[in-house]
Amino acid sequence: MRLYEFEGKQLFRKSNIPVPEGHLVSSPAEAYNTVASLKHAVALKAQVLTGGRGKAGGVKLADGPNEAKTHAEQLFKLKIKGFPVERVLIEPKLDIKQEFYVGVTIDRANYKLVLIASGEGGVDIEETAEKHPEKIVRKSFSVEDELFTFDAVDIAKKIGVPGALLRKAAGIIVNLYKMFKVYDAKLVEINPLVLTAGDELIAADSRVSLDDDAVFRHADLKEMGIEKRHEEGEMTEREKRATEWGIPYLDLDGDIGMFPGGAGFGIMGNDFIHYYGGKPANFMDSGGGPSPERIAKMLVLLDENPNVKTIFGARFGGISRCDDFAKGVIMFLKEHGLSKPMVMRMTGNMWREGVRLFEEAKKEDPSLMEKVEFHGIETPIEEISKRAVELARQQGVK
Amino acid sequence: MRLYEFEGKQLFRKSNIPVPEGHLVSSPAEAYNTVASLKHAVALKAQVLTGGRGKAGGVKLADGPNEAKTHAEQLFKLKIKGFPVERVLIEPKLDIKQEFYVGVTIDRANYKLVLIASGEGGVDIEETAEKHPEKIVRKSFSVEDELFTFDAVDIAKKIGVPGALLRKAAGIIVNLYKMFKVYDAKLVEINPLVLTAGDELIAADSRVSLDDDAVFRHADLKEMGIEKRHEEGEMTEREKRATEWGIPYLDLDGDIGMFPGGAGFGIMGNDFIHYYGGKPANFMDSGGGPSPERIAKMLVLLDENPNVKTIFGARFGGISRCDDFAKGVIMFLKEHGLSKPMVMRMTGNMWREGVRLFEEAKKEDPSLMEKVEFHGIETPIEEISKRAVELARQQGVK
Amino acid sequence: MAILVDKNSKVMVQGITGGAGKFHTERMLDYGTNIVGGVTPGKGGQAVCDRPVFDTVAECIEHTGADVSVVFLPAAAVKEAAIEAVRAGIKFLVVVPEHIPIHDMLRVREEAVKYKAAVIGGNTAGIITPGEANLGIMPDIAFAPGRVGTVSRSGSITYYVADTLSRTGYGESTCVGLGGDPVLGSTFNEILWMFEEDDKTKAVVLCGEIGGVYEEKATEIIPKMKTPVLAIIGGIFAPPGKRMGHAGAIVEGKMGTAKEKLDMLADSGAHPCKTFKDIPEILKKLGV
Amino acid sequence: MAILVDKNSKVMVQGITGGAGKFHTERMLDYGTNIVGGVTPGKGGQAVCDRPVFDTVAECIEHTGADVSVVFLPAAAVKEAAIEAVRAGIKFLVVVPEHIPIHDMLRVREEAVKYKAAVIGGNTAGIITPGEANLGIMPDIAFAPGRVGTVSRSGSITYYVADTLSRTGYGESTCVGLGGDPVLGSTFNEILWMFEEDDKTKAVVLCGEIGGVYEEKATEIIPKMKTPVLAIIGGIFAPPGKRMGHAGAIVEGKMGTAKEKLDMLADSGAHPCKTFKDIPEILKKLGV
Repeated sequence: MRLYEFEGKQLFRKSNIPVPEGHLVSSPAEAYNTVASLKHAVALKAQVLTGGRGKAGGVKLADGPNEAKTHAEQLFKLKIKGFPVERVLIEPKLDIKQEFYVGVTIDRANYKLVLIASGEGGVDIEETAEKHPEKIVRKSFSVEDELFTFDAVDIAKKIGVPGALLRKAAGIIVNLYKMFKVYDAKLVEINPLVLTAGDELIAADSRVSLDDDAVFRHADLKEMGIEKRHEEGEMTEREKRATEWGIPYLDLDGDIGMFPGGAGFGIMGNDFIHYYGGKPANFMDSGGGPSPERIAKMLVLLDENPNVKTIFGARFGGISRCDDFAKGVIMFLKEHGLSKPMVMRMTGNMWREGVRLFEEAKKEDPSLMEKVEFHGIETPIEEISKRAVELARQQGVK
Repeated sequence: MRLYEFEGKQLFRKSNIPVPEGHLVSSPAEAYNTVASLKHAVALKAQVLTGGRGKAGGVKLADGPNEAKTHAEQLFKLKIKGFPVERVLIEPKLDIKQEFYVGVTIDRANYKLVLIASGEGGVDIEETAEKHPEKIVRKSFSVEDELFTFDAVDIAKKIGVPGALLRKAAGIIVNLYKMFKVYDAKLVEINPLVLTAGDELIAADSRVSLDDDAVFRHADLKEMGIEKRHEEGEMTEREKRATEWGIPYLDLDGDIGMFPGGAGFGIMGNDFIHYYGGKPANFMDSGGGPSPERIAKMLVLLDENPNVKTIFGARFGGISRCDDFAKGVIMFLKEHGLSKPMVMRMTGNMWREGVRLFEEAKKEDPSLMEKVEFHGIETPIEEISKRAVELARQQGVK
Repeated sequence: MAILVDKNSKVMVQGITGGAGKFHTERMLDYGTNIVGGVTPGKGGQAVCDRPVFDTVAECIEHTGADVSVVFLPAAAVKEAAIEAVRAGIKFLVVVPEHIPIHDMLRVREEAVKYKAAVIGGNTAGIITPGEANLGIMPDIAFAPGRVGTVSRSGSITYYVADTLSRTGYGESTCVGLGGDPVLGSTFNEILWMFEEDDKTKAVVLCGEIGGVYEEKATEIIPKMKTPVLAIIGGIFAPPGKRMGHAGAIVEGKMGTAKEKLDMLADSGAHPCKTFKDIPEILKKLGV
Repeated sequence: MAILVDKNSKVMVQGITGGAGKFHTERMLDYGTNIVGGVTPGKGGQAVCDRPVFDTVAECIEHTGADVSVVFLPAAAVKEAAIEAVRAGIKFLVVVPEHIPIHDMLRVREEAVKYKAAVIGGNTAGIITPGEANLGIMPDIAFAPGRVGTVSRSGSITYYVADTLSRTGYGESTCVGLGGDPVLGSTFNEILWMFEEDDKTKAVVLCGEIGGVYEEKATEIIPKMKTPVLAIIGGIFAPPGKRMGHAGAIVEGKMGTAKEKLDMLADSGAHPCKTFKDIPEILKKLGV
């Protein structure tokens, strides 16, 4: 889960990494008042959960409160990669002599932590890495390894930190590495780490991503207002609703409602639809072992989506049981009703019980399943995919 | 540095090791009021920095405030191995079903941490260890090793913790081990770890000794009122004075004032005096590289000690320089004067400069050195020791 | 022969007294899996499905000879459980729970390597050697004994592949779920090599997915294999995932898109498949 | 030959720009010690006594070929400095500062063992191979080249023994101060064995002291030595030290009193000495 710049800087401060004194404001008026109370030039920085802020005009400099207010008005109207700006961080304008880059992340292929540093910080660091790999210093660690000051001194020296500041820079690098471990991070970046005209080293920006699965063991995050959240991305209304219901869901621009079991086939099913000439209207994942209620809600999302012409259902019961799946589908059909055709396949754990439930429901109300084409293990999933594309076409023709 | 029971229990509480709710009192009246406000039987426990408290009558049980007051009056009059009782810890009386022992210490010979546990806690644990070593569970760790819960479960099981309490006991063991590492301890003991009639596990007593050389990195100790202190031992007035001056000093019952350089010869010099039939009046150590002021103070301690008949001085300049030593002796002779004979030997780093200083001082005031027999490297230290014994005898005869 | 588990494997269940532990122990036993006991600290002496419960893995091994373990525990408890297992001598561990903290899995991997144990998961459907042993949560309906090995990052894909291989008569030697978490106990590489060395396995199906780096890593080992490898990758039409910061881009470079994964695998000698029905067609051509 | 250091040792000083570092660098150079450089992070490029200063040990080694290091730093900085040194390839390290936290020294010892480096100290007066190299703070006046090795826990005892050996014409091959701290980088054992393997050393004087366990440990190795060992122990008439809790008593048993140490050493084959003048007398009897 990605943190806002100001949140990342809270963690920096707690980890003894120097950051500028910041003020978070939510309106142009607040920006005016804040800058009026300060005696120095400031930077106004839009707080959004995405990169590319600078290029999108999300950072402005101001000499006084009036200018700050004008800039803030613009910033609060801005959308950066679709993200609205709701808060602006005001910090003293820095007199920059040099910019460094320091980051720590996980090298999954090799099961290591990697520290990366460069004497050429800033937004072009990836280009530097590609064109001048010699300007990037990398060091790998096992997850239990300590980073010692002497190694950090070596790294600081290699990226060109001046002698008198070597110890200070090494301290920042060590503290960043410790912070990465202490907070179960996936990524921590100081970019840029600024050397000011006054020979101070200061973290001018933060980029921090934590492991959502480890937030439970960091009670102090909650105290700082940092709670478990999804990765970046602006959500549609439907996505927000799905999130509230705890269903991983993403709108796409096609017309086939995807109702899969399992994240793996959730992704591959989309490919299948494409292969047979169709376009999915969404991604969806039921999560492991969904309850009948959740299954029903998944169908509500699709049925109420006007873009969806037909629904493609696929359930291979693993940890998720076919009986629970059948219960959920029946619950949906009874309480909500299906307004478009659905083709589905169900097999796997407890499939016999699932089939029995469908048969009983049909006996009770013969019209209940009339829009559902039901298949079992005997029909390959490719056939079901093809049929969904066909059904969508037929709907389009109508 | 040893902690009081109540201090150790503060650390236990911080480390999530359950301890009884305690109240520290400094007078019988306070004891009365405290117990009056409690609705249960209590234990009153003298707080002293030594073992053998139980056998010395330092722990009393009371059912109500009057009894508590009577006991407290006795406790505050008590001296345990010479230690006066200044504070008493009042805790609920425990209904004990079983007593365990859990401790962690350092195995210096093998450079390991050792966890020790037993199903037979209490004051006789050492006897158990000797007579029934099979009743003692030991496990060694490298200083960087983690103690995992599964290992702690195994240990808890081996010492006979009942199944339903295995996880809880394992948690306590893991937390004790963590506390040992977090606070740079030399020793942590829960003895006894009590299993109550109500099936609670609780640390009924604490014994904690921290590494004085590592206290600087545990700011929270100071917040808890735990400051760097010397090991156990009641001090004489002279020892207190020495401690204030920062000089390691111990009174002995002989008559030769020992004024050595270096802790090693500080100890061995005492043996030498014994070999030649004398008895030292003290141990002393100058510490590494003492200033002339400290050297002068060391002599003041000896000269003002009425038991001292003669002073035995030995300086082999290593990190301590002979010129500083000479300056200190001359400072003492000028400002304080020597009231008894002294035999001394000086050699080592900067000895020439030291000798020059003595000669200059003598030139200035020929009487300054008249009570001092001065030797250099040419006289073996055995001769000096012998001479000191002789001088003391002569003084005794007078 | 089969890889990792067969009918002679002595299987223990860590977390056997929990809800999921009990439910799946019963299922696994129904399949014929040789479950010999389980572990729940504090519940030693009890029994689940007539199998004895112990307080520690070491005790369970001592009394039952267990050599394989399946973990059904909350994510937060997995790190210690896995370290306990490999330190006690378990040589193969199946980690079913999902949402295990990444730093924990890095540590588990380190311990497993140190103790020469194989770990699959977290978030794996498990492993099945059809007709012999089923460890985890895989639905047995899809599987039939046979001569193709499968290794996959996704449970549901595993089932579809099995379904396809069963229906077309190939069946499976062993089917391994690597798991869906971002950092896994094993990668394709280790499993591919086990299949390479397994007599019964005549071809391997590698099922990958957009994101991560394990498919790319597999291209280091495929050229060294004599056993043919078929590859199917999910997410060809999915929008590309976001890189994690500059550091992520620098460390993982261009890795991660499904298309590139499939191309790289094909370049390394694997046979690319679009949908499941390509699999039997390619196997037929290869004369498997 | 000599043990650990001789005139060919290339010595660096960690903390060379500090007060004690500078003072003793000058002294060591005066003695003829081959000091090639020093380290103080942030002061690379400066010079002390005409010797270059570097930011890291690795740089110092790269430019000077240093193989031995002497540490003059505050106690709190020793752990990292020592780990830096042994990881960078220093094979012998002299730790002069005292009051090093015990847990730090346990860690330093572990790293030293891992990297096959020898460490003496903390709180050591250092090491001297008379006429060749003097590392630390020992006063050169006491020492003369010769054929007896000395190993001691106390600086001052070292000097008296040296003084005695010089005056009686034996002199010393190498004199090693183990240090006075409770946990030390090396014990008597390692040093005794080096002396055993050194041609120049005809006898060894072991100087011990009340407290601790290193003298007792030495009785494991003395019976295996051909080189005669003389032992002198301080604190025979000192009151016994206090045990640290029950755990201390259980771990260290009856170890620690000076009398028992001397008796155990004698039982293991060492020649016990009361005062320094016993040393030359025993050496004479042994025909050294």
